[in-house]
Amino acid sequence: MELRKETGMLQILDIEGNFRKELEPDIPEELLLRMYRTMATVRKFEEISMGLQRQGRIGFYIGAAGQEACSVGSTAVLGRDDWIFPAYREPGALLLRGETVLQLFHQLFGNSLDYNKGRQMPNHFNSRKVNVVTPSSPIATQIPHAVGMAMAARIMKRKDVALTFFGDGATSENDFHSGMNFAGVFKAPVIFLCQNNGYAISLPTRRQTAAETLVQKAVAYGIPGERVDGNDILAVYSASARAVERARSGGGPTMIEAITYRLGPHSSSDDPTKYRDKEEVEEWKRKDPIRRMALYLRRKGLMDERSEKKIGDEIDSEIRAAAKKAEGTPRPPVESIFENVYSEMTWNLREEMEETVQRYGAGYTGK
Amino acid sequence: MELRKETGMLQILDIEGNFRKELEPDIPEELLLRMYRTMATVRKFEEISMGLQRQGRIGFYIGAAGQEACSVGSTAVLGRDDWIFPAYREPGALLLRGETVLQLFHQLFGNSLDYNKGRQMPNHFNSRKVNVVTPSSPIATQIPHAVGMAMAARIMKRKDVALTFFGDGATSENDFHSGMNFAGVFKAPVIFLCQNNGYAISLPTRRQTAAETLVQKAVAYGIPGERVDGNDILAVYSASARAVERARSGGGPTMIEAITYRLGPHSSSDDPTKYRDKEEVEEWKRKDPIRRMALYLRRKGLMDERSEKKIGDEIDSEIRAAAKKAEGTPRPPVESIFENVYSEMTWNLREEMEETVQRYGAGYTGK
Amino acid sequence: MAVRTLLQSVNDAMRVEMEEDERVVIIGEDVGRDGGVFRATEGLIDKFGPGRVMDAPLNESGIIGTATGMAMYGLRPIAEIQFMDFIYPAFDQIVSELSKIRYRSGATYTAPLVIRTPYGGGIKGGLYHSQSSEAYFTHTSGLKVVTPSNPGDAKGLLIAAIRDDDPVIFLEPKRIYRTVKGEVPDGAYTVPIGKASIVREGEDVTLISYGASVHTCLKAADEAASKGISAEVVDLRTLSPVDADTVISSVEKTGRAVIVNEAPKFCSYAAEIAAIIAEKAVDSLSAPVLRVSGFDTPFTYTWENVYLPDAERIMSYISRSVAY
Amino acid sequence: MAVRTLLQSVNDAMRVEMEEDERVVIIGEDVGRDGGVFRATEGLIDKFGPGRVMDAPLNESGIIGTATGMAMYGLRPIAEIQFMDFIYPAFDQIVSELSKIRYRSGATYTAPLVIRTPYGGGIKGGLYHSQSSEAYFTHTSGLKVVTPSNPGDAKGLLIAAIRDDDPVIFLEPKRIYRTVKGEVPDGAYTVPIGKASIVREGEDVTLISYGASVHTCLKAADEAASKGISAEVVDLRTLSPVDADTVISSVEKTGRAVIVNEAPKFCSYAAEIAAIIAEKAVDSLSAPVLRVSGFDTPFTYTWENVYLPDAERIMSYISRSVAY
Ligand SMILES: Cc1ncc(C[n+]2csc(CCOP(=O)(O)OP(=O)(O)O)c2C)c(N)n1
Ligand SMILES: Cc1ncc(C[n+]2csc(CCOP(=O)(O)OP(=O)(O)O)c2C)c(N)n1
Ligand SMILES: [Mg+2]
Ligand SMILES: [Mg+2]
Repeated sequence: MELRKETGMLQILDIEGNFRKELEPDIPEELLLRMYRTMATVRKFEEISMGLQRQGRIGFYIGAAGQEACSVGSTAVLGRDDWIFPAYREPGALLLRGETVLQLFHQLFGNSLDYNKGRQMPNHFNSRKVNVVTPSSPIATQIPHAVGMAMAARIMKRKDVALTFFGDGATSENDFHSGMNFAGVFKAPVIFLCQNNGYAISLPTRRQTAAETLVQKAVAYGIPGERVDGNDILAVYSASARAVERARSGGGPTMIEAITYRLGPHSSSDDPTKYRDKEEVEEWKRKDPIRRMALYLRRKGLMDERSEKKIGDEIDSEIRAAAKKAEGTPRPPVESIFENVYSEMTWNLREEMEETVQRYGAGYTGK
Repeated sequence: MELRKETGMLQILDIEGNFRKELEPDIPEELLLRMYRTMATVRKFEEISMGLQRQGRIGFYIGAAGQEACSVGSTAVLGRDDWIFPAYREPGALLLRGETVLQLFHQLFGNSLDYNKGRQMPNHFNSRKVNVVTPSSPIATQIPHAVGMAMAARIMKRKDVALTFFGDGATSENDFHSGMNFAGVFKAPVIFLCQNNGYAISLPTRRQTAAETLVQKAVAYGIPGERVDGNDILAVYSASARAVERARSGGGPTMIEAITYRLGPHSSSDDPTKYRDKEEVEEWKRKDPIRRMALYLRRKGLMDERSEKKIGDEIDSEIRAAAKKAEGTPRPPVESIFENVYSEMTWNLREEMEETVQRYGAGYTGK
Repeated sequence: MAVRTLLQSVNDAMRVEMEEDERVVIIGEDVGRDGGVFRATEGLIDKFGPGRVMDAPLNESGIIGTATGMAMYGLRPIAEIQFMDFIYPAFDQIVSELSKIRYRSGATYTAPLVIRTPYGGGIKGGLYHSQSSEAYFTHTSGLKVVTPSNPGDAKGLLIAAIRDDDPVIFLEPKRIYRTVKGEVPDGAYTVPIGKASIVREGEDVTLISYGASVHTCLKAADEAASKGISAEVVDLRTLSPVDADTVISSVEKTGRAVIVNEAPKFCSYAAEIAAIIAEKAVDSLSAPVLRVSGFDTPFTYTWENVYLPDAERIMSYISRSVAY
Repeated sequence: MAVRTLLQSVNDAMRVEMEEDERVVIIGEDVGRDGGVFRATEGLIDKFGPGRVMDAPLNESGIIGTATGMAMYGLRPIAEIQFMDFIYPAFDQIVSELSKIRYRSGATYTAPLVIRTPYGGGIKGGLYHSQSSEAYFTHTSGLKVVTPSNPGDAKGLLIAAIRDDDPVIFLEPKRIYRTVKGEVPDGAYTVPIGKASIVREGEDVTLISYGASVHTCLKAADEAASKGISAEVVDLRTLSPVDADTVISSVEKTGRAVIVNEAPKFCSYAAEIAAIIAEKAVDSLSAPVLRVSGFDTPFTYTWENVYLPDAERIMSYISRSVAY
């Protein structure tokens, strides 16, 4: 293994939309357009959801604005049978794989059509339909799951690989350490995609760790790593493609550090002015991954002003219609509180359910 | 920070007793002799204790044979006010600092003079007298304690540093990860001394991690590291001296990987023939750190055959006398079970104590 | 004296103690410039600097482990865990280390650390921002566990915890952080650890509770009163060591016990209170010992109002008890 | 049929299930070539290879976390934690993840993982090789907790656990690993999870216990018999979900309950049993519900024989109960 001081980062597409032809990944046009549409959908979905949150119509929101290229660019290289273990800033991963905006709204509203049955806070998107595995709120816990699933695939002699997302803060958690180490030891076909957005809530990355880069943490586990401009979807795509190829061919895990930035607050409960200044945000707005992708598509002749506008309009109306529909969908019946704790309901849960039904009525879904 | 592939290791004293003059640390003669005597005491203490264990006179033993240079060589560079956070293979650290063999035996027998009051298994040596902090059985948990104590010393503007010992297996644990990271971030004056003895019970180090060396794990935390021959007391001493100097002068933490080997079983419960072969053990016997130290002292004219024999005899009779005395010391009274759970005994503990005293009698120490 | 919220009282307690005792330091995630996600440490970094108010990397066992080392050295650290739901990565450091250092070393080392953490439901926090897992800690010998229900107790108990020579888990009922206000004395004072308080006297039934649920019990007691039932309400304040005498005396007086808490019922802290009553006051009982708890499910988002015991549910248990 | 120790039964159960179902795999520290520190996995790596019997790095949360991922994929992993005292580094993975995956995903994902771990005192293991911390897990919704007291149950319950669609914590009473022997059927069979067993019938008092303590209860029941007291002994076998009916029926019959376990008394699993009795069988009680438990201290080395409930201590509680 070569240990190099890896402080540079791969950039293919710059902020003006120029790109390095010799490094340009070969992405089918249809996919490129879907990637763009997905990123734009994520951005709009957030804008509308944050509005719903401020109006008290949903309880909470945790956004991805500014980071869309990370989840979309890496998900794009996966096959349908591969697995994704998200944190909470990856609605793009679900959408690119064909999950609907409506389904995401069902989750935000925690209604009866939410896969989670209204049990989790907003932005904990899971979809068995598209192989996106159930996320939780504790940071980094999904990392060993991804490793274990990848190990299992190898044990069962299948070719699936796993991709897991986490933040800069997550690299400090115990589960990052165990997950990376097990992956190294068992050569698990897994891709660790760290979205280094510069902060863990208020803590800047330079106080999260004394390591100069996060990718150098891979050295501790004998795992190869790559550092990319996370706002450059071509760089994310090409690094991810290399990692997936390595994993699928038996070469084991890879860590990717994607340098990015969240343009909004940590969540709808956060006030970022307490810990970072305007100039920093403005600087990063100029690096916006969606704008860069749009410039790229224009240069490639795949989009023009009119089609860009058309896509925007379609997205907008799709999202507004979905929000309305989800909001109008009833809650899960009150009995659902007691289901899915176990494969079969235990006597004490049955007792509690009966008492609840007695009070609220069978099938109660709210006033 | 420089990331280098650090697969070599520092050796000053070779297995024939030759040493590299230019690297030879300047250790006072009196200290050198004490270091030798301590190492020899540890070895003999183990031989006798393992015998006691086989005769059922103590319950368990976990030895340090082959690794004596690690704890003795590093402890030797510390000042009296510095702190040591041991695992379980460092009786040498206590002895070099002036703790008595008798006190160690009190611990093995769990009698009334044991500092731990008979609450821990053998080899959990703690001594407030010589600033050796209370160890526990769970692996690696002492690492963040050492870091926290070092942080506290800085907060209180004192000059103490902390030295913590752990094994190769411990580097996989969560607490290694958090301890190293906090130390890096807070520039804590702490020395991480990893005794890589090639195994964690039965698991060889190469299956503990895919990292080629353990010291390269320091890269993940922005911490400098050094790799030394752990059976060469001069190498351990000189690397430790550099690390302590760095810590004391505000330069923050250092990790040292000391390559060593345990000549005996993992513990008195272990059968190492299940997982390693004779030749390997024989090879390491030739690298014995005590014999090397003896050769060095002879070359330096500090010891000859007669004085070596004399030291051995003194140690032997001291240990046998101490074992006898400790074995004859009564157990802690039965009330001690209920003490020290809290600073003051709570009502429920008092209730339990009273019932126990009623059954066994006040001050009961066994039949 | 000033009117303060529970949250402000917590902040004030730390400020007062940090002024009085330079050994008191704070460590936790976002406790510095950000002032904590609930703003419990607001302003403290400005006053005491980053040397005493330390923003930690995102690792709870690192926070507790290093704070334990500081406490062994002689500091009086206060560690903040951002939500109780996130305390589990530190569980080994708490259960194997912090709680056992005094015992295992024969008291040659001690670790007087306070762990503050917001707990409980009621803020639409769903599965992972609502838990009440006090039972894991009350079952752990060597820890004290404390939880206030009002601003005055919050300040006095937190100061007592900081001064205590044992490790204390200080649970803050976040649902009432800002909604419960009260006159709180300025400066330092303590409320003793290990003493319950009878917050409402009554004759017919004893409601035993702690934290935010105390207020729900008071509401239920009002309702009971309107039905001619006189309910006594015990606020335990300290969960371990529990003030069993106050519980027993009250139950001996009323003959009826209803225990109220938010945690899942099975093996929760309420079970211990029931067991103590079944052991020490069984002859006084005129009715079964009842528990009104969270359900034996993880916490839920959409239905949190049904999950949490409310006055109506408590009232139905009071009725069952009294009618028995 | 063959006479087997409890330990051999555990080994046999895994062997049988691994032969029948290729999805069954093992992961843990030293489970491979070494055969486990207690030899529970002896011989399995030779038969099934290192692909199915995996030696893990020294990290319990990694073991549970990766095994959870394997279970979600469709395997039936068995994770070994070397001693229950070392399960706490994995606590977050167990409590936040494993136990909640089915619930939080609306059952779109499930994690049928078995965690095997030796627990309890009696081997001179001192503070950190003797603990009985089942209460932390029985309080956790979504987990099943099982513990056998004899070789026949050990095999049948372990096979049932492996086949169960929920995560199961399988606690092995290491004190009786080799001392309790019995006829054990060859091949696969199950003992149902959730059913207690009455291991001795009696009329005057019910002893409720599990694991190694069942044998101490049987000894105490012998002693009681010699004094003319007829004690019924209930072996719970499954701690969660508990077979409350069997407990209640027995206590309704005898009117007296003594609960026996090794864990520290305060908030232990015994409290839940007492609470269930106080709630559902209070009218049948002729005496207080008593608990004979470990002390509210950490485990101790020198005095472990005093710490552990023995037949004499249990007998004194039986006498208290009967004399009441
Ligand atoms: C175990 C745990 N501790 C604390 C939190 C509270 N928390 C939520 S998000 C967050 C910061 C995460 O930072 P990072 O990993 O960089 O991800 P980002 O939010 O920047 O995408 C924290 C501390 C949590 N969810 N889980
Ligand atoms: C948390 C935890 N898990 C498992 C164990 C059991 N155990 C005791 S020593 C040991 C191996 C330790 O290996 P290493 O760190 O290399 O130290 P060594 O024994 O080789 O000195 C294990 C697994 C433990 N004590 N603590
Ligand atoms: Mg971040
Ligand atoms: Mg080792």
